[in-house]
Amino acid sequence: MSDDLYQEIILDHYKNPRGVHSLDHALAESHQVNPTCGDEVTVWVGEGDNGSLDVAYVGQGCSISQASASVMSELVAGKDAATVSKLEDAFMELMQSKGNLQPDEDVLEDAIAFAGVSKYPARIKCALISWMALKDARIKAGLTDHASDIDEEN
Amino acid sequence: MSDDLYQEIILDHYKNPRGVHSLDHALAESHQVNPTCGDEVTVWVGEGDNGSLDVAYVGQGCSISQASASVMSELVAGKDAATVSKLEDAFMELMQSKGNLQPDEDVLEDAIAFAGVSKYPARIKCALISWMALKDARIKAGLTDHASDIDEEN
Amino acid sequence: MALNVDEIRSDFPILKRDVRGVPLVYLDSGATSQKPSVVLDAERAFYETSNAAVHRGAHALAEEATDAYESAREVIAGFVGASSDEIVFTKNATEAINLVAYAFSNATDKHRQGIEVDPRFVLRPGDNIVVTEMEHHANLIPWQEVCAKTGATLKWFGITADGRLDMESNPIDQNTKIVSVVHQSNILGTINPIEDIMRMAHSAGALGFVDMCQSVPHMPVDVHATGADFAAWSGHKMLGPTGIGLLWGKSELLNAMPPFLSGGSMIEMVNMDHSTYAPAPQRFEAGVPMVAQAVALATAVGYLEQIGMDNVAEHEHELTEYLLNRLQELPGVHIIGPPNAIDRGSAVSFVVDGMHPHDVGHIMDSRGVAVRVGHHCAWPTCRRFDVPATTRITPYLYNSRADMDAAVEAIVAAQEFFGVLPESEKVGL
Amino acid sequence: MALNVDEIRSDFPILKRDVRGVPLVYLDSGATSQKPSVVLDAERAFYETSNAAVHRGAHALAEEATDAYESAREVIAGFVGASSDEIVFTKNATEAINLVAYAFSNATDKHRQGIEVDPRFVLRPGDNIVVTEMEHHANLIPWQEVCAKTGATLKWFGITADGRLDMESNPIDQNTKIVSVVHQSNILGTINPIEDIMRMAHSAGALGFVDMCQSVPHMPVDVHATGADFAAWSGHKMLGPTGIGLLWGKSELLNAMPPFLSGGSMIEMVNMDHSTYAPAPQRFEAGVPMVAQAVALATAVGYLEQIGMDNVAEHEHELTEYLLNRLQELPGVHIIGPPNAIDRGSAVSFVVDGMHPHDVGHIMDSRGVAVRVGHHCAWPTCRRFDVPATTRITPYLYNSRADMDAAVEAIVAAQEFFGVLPESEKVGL
Ligand SMILES: Cc1ncc(COP(=O)(O)O)c(C=O)c1O
Ligand SMILES: Cc1ncc(COP(=O)(O)O)c(C=O)c1O
Repeated sequence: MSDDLYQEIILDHYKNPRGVHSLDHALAESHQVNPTCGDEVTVWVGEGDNGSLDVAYVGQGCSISQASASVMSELVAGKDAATVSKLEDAFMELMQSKGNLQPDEDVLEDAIAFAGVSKYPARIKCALISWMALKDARIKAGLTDHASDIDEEN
Repeated sequence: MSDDLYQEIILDHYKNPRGVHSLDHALAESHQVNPTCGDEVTVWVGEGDNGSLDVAYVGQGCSISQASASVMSELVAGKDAATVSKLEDAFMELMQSKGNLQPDEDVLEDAIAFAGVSKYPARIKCALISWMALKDARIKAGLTDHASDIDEEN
Repeated sequence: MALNVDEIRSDFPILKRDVRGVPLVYLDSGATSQKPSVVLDAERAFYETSNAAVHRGAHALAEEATDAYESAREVIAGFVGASSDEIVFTKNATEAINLVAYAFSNATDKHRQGIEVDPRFVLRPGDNIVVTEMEHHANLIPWQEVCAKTGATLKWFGITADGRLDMESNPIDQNTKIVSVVHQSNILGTINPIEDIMRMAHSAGALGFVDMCQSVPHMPVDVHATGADFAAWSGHKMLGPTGIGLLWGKSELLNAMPPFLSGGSMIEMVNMDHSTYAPAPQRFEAGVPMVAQAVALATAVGYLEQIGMDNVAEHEHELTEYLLNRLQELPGVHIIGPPNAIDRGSAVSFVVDGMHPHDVGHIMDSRGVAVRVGHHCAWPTCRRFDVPATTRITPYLYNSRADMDAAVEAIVAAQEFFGVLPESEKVGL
Repeated sequence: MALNVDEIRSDFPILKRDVRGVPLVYLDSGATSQKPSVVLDAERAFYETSNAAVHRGAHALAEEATDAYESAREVIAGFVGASSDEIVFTKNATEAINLVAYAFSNATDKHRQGIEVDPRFVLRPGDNIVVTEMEHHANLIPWQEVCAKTGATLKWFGITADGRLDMESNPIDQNTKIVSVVHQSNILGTINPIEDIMRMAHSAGALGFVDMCQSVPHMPVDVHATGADFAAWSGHKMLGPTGIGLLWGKSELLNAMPPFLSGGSMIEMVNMDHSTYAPAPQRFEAGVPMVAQAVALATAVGYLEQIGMDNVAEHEHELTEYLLNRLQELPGVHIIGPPNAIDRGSAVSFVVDGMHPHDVGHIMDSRGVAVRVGHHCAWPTCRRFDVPATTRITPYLYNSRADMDAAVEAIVAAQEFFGVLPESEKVGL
């Protein structure tokens, strides 16, 4: 039952979320809302060591939205803007795949658990909301990568 | 073809309309428009001899509307308010009959030619417009009959 | 009289289908109802025999279409005790509410430009509009917008802990111009004392509006008896097609209002620089209307009348009582709204400890049970109860006790799956 | 490619019926078109398999319904070269035009209350709005109303004696805020040089709106290529159901406009005293929309695309040319509108000496020929040509030359019946 949606990884991140806090040295934040269900997430980004990103979030909402925020924060923390931008694209592509994509575990790690979400149009936004907040905050903070981000900013 | 609608009497009144003029001693006038087709009629009423009504009209529109105005003006001229009020009711009843009423020629005279109009919902308004103007002008002029008009004025 | 649910169900083709590999248990009629075959037949028959533009043509089809459309108006008016010139067809209830809200902002604008309008619709800073904290967004945002445009103030009745209107919080005063209240809350299920509220509105010299979206489909309603001046509801929630809603208004008021949508069929005389308007209801029906939808809705009304609205209400009352009892037996499940079936309709919202309403709904759906999750377009009501959202069950005449049982079992299954069922309850359900 | 009219006709059940005891010849498609069976099938199938409230539910049916609704938007957008976020579903074209007209009055109101709005929509006395003398009331009265509410002035292009826009009378100036013009006149048949007019609007810094009610159903249209900022048309005139219309608008502009109808589904965040709005097109689709109608309209679009809009236009052009020639051979018959088929659609209005248009239409109807009589919601255009009304023939893809002949014969019969046929012509037709 709903096994394709609620992977163990998702339930685990939902019950034991990582990265939930705010960021003292944040350069920008982004607050996103899913108006159909009221899910909310705020993501902060700052600069870490060697051009890497620091990421934190708080949120409330369904297991998918909260687990996704947790997985996202774990996955992108410490990576540079170019890598994060590629991860964002890879996750977006997975969400739009309608269940027809075999995600690359080497790239997306725990985030591959969300593959099943792409079969449920009403839940895709839940999984994406933290990623949208991340991208928005990153762009506001100027933590962008010319090659991968420039197109989408216009 | 369309014999039930276009009676000889109607075509005759359409081509040779009676009562088309304005009234010097009018007490009131009423201008009515049929917004769906643009037919217009203005009816004037005044007081004639012995409490009778003087009626005149000008108008433009289809054969039904113009013939009806002509028949109306001929029928009511010289009659008193009580009689006119009854004629108005009788004509209205005929128009609402959907073709199921045998009109009384002794009462309605030439106006019985409009019996067929009641089968064509879109044309009923054409036949009624001058009668509505008559009633409206009559009420404005105070040429009413207590017993037959009072209910409808409230 | 008890409804024969099996027989009723057989009239609704969609109820025979499977979803996610299991039979559908449709419990989202508060969002929109399903349609019996007779309604679909009527809509199709209209297109296949009499389709034409209404009120505009003189040919045979146009006459038939006009007759079908106006007869539908009569049937629908009769259903709520109104006369047909009090009924305006709109695309949904939302448009109907906006229509009256815009009467205020349009009259205010015209008044400001020196055009004569009925003073009851003119708003000035200091004036207020009263709603409640349990309004659907459709009966909240249009009034917020009117206030934003005119400088009037929005005020509202609060809600008690058990989901009733807090009559102590009554904000109606001499500056109130209109009071607009939901008849039955779509999220809490509460049936409000609208007769009292309409009386209070009128005593203060204000007009009264009732959002009947969740009452007209579910119980006998006589609009005049409520004491309201206006009411709105939608066709799609009462077995009718999508794309049609209703405004009822007292004739005298409708005719005192400036037009809303303007264009063809709502006019009397048109010049390039000035036009005059037809009387209501035509004044408010600009353009080619939803003719086939009106015809189909009249058939839906006939279907409901044949079953009897008293019987529909009684049936739903029984289901609601049964469902409330079963839910209250479930550990970790909390009803948001009145906990008993007194002055209460069949919309039942709840939350489950340790689970988000979205997840509850999703797992119910995986068992074929279609319920709605979210704020149900009543976000301020969710805030009032400090929940992000609820899961909502809304049965209708085609639902049975077995459907209520299926819902309850699905909730327990969701709790089990998420591991939030209190230890003591894991066995024996 | 010539259309196979016989085959097409067999798709339209209503065209098989008799009226007044004779076979129907339907020539009133300018008012509303008839519907092929595939469209009716699609509407019914939606209700029987996937009906649910869209954008609001997470259960299987709600997902299917949302998918059907949004896919329909994509198909319809594609039909006119637009992208789906530029397409707003309304109940008819009239609502679509009002939606944009209200953007002006609402923005003006909010601006007056100190709320930030896009200055392109704020009107001040001295500003003007430009239309033409050949507008349908739907594209005239909403702008009259905006002027009445804001103090702006309405100006218009006149019409030449042969039914063309009088470009000399161009009233566009630096104070013009929007120019709204009909693409093809529904009464005269004239196709206007909208690309030129949109350019003139933009040079003056004004926005441009095109009423495409009579163009999109009849010819290939690429909305972007017209240079317009907005366009409106209706579904019921292009083989679709009643109760659905379309607004196309450039995304940037739609998102700069304040909302029109407000309520559920058009919001982002809602509090009792303040709400924020979703981006377009959702911002303009408050309440449960016409889902089944959108699905059916997408099927109608598919049907038209399969036949090919080029072919539809060519077919209508041929019929129009033939009809204009035949009518011009009739003594006592005068065409109101361009007398030849150049830059002209298939709407053909005429008057008959000695007869009122209403009587002409009535006698045509008694022979089964359904045409429209009246001012066709273009009363000022009638005044311009000093006629109280016209009789109008509007063929579509399912009409043949035989239908044109039937119309012509019916006109002659009407003349004979009223005894207005000039002596010399009484024999031999
Ligand atoms: C040119 C034109 N504009 C606007 C309209 C109004 O369309 P609707 O009645 O579908 O709103 C029509 C059709 O009646 C039309 O022909
Ligand atoms: C109480 C209430 N008011 C208003 C509405 C809006 O109705 P519609 O979406 O048909 O416009 C609804 C339904 O969604 C409702 O339940």
